[in-house]
Amino acid sequence: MILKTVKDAKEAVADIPSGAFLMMGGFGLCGIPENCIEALLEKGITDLTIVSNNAGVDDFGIGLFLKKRMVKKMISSYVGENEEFERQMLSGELEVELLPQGTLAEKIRAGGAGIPAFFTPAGVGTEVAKGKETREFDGKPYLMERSFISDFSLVKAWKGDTAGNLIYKGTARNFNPMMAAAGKITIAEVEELVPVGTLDPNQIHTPGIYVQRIFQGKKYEKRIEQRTVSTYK
Amino acid sequence: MILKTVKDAKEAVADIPSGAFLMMGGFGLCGIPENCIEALLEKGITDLTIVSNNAGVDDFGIGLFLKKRMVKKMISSYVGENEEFERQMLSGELEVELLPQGTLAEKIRAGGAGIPAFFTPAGVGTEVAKGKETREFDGKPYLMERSFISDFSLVKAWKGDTAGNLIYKGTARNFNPMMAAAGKITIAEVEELVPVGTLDPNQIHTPGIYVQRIFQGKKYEKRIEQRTVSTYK
Amino acid sequence: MLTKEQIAQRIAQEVKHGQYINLGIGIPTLVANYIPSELDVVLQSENGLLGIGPFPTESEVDADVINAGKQTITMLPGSAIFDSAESFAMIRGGHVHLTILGAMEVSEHGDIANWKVPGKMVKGMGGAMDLVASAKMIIVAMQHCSKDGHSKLLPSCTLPITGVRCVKKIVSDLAVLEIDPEGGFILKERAPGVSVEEIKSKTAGKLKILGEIPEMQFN
Amino acid sequence: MLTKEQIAQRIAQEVKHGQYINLGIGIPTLVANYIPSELDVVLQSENGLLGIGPFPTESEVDADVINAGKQTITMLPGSAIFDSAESFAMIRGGHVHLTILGAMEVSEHGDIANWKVPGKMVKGMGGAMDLVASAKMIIVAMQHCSKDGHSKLLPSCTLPITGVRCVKKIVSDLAVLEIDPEGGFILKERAPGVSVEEIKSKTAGKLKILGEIPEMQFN
Repeated sequence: MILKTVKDAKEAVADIPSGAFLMMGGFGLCGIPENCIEALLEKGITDLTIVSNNAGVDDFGIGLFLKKRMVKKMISSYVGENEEFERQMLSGELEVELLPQGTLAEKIRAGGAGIPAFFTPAGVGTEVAKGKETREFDGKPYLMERSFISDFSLVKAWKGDTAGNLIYKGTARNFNPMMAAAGKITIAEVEELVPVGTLDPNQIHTPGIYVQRIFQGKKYEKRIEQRTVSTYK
Repeated sequence: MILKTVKDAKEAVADIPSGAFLMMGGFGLCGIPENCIEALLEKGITDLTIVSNNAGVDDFGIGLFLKKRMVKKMISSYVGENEEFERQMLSGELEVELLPQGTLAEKIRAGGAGIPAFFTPAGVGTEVAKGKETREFDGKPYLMERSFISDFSLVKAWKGDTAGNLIYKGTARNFNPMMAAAGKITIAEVEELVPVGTLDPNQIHTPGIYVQRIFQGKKYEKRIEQRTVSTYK
Repeated sequence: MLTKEQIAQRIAQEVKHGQYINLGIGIPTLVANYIPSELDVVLQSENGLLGIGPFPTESEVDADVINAGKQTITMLPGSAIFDSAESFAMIRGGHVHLTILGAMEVSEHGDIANWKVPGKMVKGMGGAMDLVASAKMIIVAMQHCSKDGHSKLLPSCTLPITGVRCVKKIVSDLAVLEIDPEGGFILKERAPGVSVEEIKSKTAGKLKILGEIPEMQFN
Repeated sequence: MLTKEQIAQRIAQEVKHGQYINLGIGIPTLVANYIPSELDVVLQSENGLLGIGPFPTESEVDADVINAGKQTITMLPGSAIFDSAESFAMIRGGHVHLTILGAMEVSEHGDIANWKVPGKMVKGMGGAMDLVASAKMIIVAMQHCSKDGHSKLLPSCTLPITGVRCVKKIVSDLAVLEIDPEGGFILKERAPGVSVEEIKSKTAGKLKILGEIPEMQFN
């Protein structure tokens, strides 16, 4: 097997330059690469373009990048849990491209899969269709969407082995697998890094071929946005 | 959960009519729906169009359909392990559409995913490109390929639960997951049918939403095409 | 006039045995509470889960198990987890039978607007555009009128739309209506105590009234 | 002239540390036997496996674990299994670095024909068209001439092609050649005991001979 281990987040992100095109896994704050985010904050690079379904909250996740003005452009499906985001967007400091969530997911999947473009019904007749080709198949209109490939994809998994094979847990999987496949360089941080041969080949979510660097995160806060509990059962 | 259990293969395929458009999982003889094949042979329907990566061998798998002249058209990437196939093809009794294996896999995946068409570099400049639109993206030519949706998809898994969730084993996975998603009606046969709640939600390969009928196969021969062993290790 | 809970309750009557359902944020989420327990249905969460269970107890809370509204939830026996591309493959491919979502406006042709108000902060469409473009059955839960009394059932949407000719049915605080494929809101039921006249006066789009309009029934 | 084993052995010298590799059926499969053990590489099987291990012992044989040639194989520690769509996503997306496959003809522009002979039974292209359309590095293992002595390295292919301008390097029983992006076979090495003259006479396409041509080295 080809070993992908790096020491820590700092080493993993060392060569990410200002102006890079990044993908960052997660849905809300669930399944985000917390350790890579921290390491990038310390590096303090700027002018990033970031593909991420959401933009974090004011004091966690990508929200921290916004505070430090590290982001030039966000490509997301849903933002607004974040006042600094709103301020920068309304003032024009931050460029924002909003895409339907399924279109976003599929553009990333297509990028990793060597498919330059595909057709989807989502967004036909809406603002999202502006500047895009519309075409009918079997009498129904579809938009042509181009795929995304990142310079660096930062993903977070539950377990990973030193060959880069990843297993996610629960709904923390979300955008991580497609982003792992769509990165020219993919950096995976995991809660538990295990030796090759520990994970069942039949149960790998992201095959190691997609991962160039892997490390075990120092700690995971796993902040919850909407802690909702039922008191009875 | 929505329960999908049917009694056996006979009940599962009871309403498949002559002329149906079928997808059948498997790579060679690995991971094929043996029990559904047997039940369809007994029904003796004809004029089937079958999407399957291969066409079985003379006396097993889809080869048995060919012997009984049940097939009008095969859509495959690699056929030729099968003399009766060759005879029917050369005599014009059997229509054959050959597609690059990755294109075949992606046409099925796209069908299940509601994507009517996509672009691939495979086959550009070859016979496969005939009648298909060629288009450049970033200076490289691609073919536009349309997706496939079947009337019935017949897939084979290792374990399944009564809600239709499936887990495959080893390389018997192959085309089965995409075909499961691309069937208007998907019939899954499994080696072991377990109650809902037995399988780990994190480790499901095919979510039950794609499966309309499931049963435990009576027996599996699992014939091997190229038994290759090493005598030393 | 119906409360939000009653709108959810009325919509729950539309749910059929064996359906896979996606519930939007807000009133649609409440529908889950009113689905009769004898119906087997599965709720899909577009962040990657089939089989949404009840909210967790304090000790069950798992930051890695949330719904599309970012709320902590539980899974059920028979649940399945998948990634976002697979989740929207499911939605786009028509495997999710029923989508219930909120709206700011619906046109008499079934266009829906629910993601953007010009001049206000745009939060994004999330999965709504994918859902309305593909689900076989789309039911909208909404208030018939805005807070300042303007009808939200219009000849055509004034806000940027989320999807074209996709809404099949509306349950508002005043009425149940179906979209006529040829255009128009077909009045099917009145909320208890609400007159046809009131609904007429509060529907800006073309309202079609065919015969006697019954009152909604709640069990 | 090289034996099939020697062709495989020479190709194995092209393999680099850290590569993911797809080996076609025939001579390419033999390459695996000659990859130096100090190089970490991973073999991909397009039916859905990364990490092809050796053939199984009798007791290890598992009908559910085969390679793309339908042979029973084993998996290695660190292997991963996936479906056919994912397998070709990997290939099409350029994640597989090196493809080694056989050919019936190669043109001086790097076109390859290896799937169909008119008038003969067509078995299908399998994964070859996807592989040649996407791999970054494509090396062909082939006989320089057909059994009846015709060159298989041509100005342009006469057989239906599998891919256009994709082959980068050829290892035949006579020589190692690279495709010049501007057209032509650049002769890089001679098989032991084979003269440049012989290679010249057996290459129908444009042969480019730059300087002294060394003999292949085998360790």
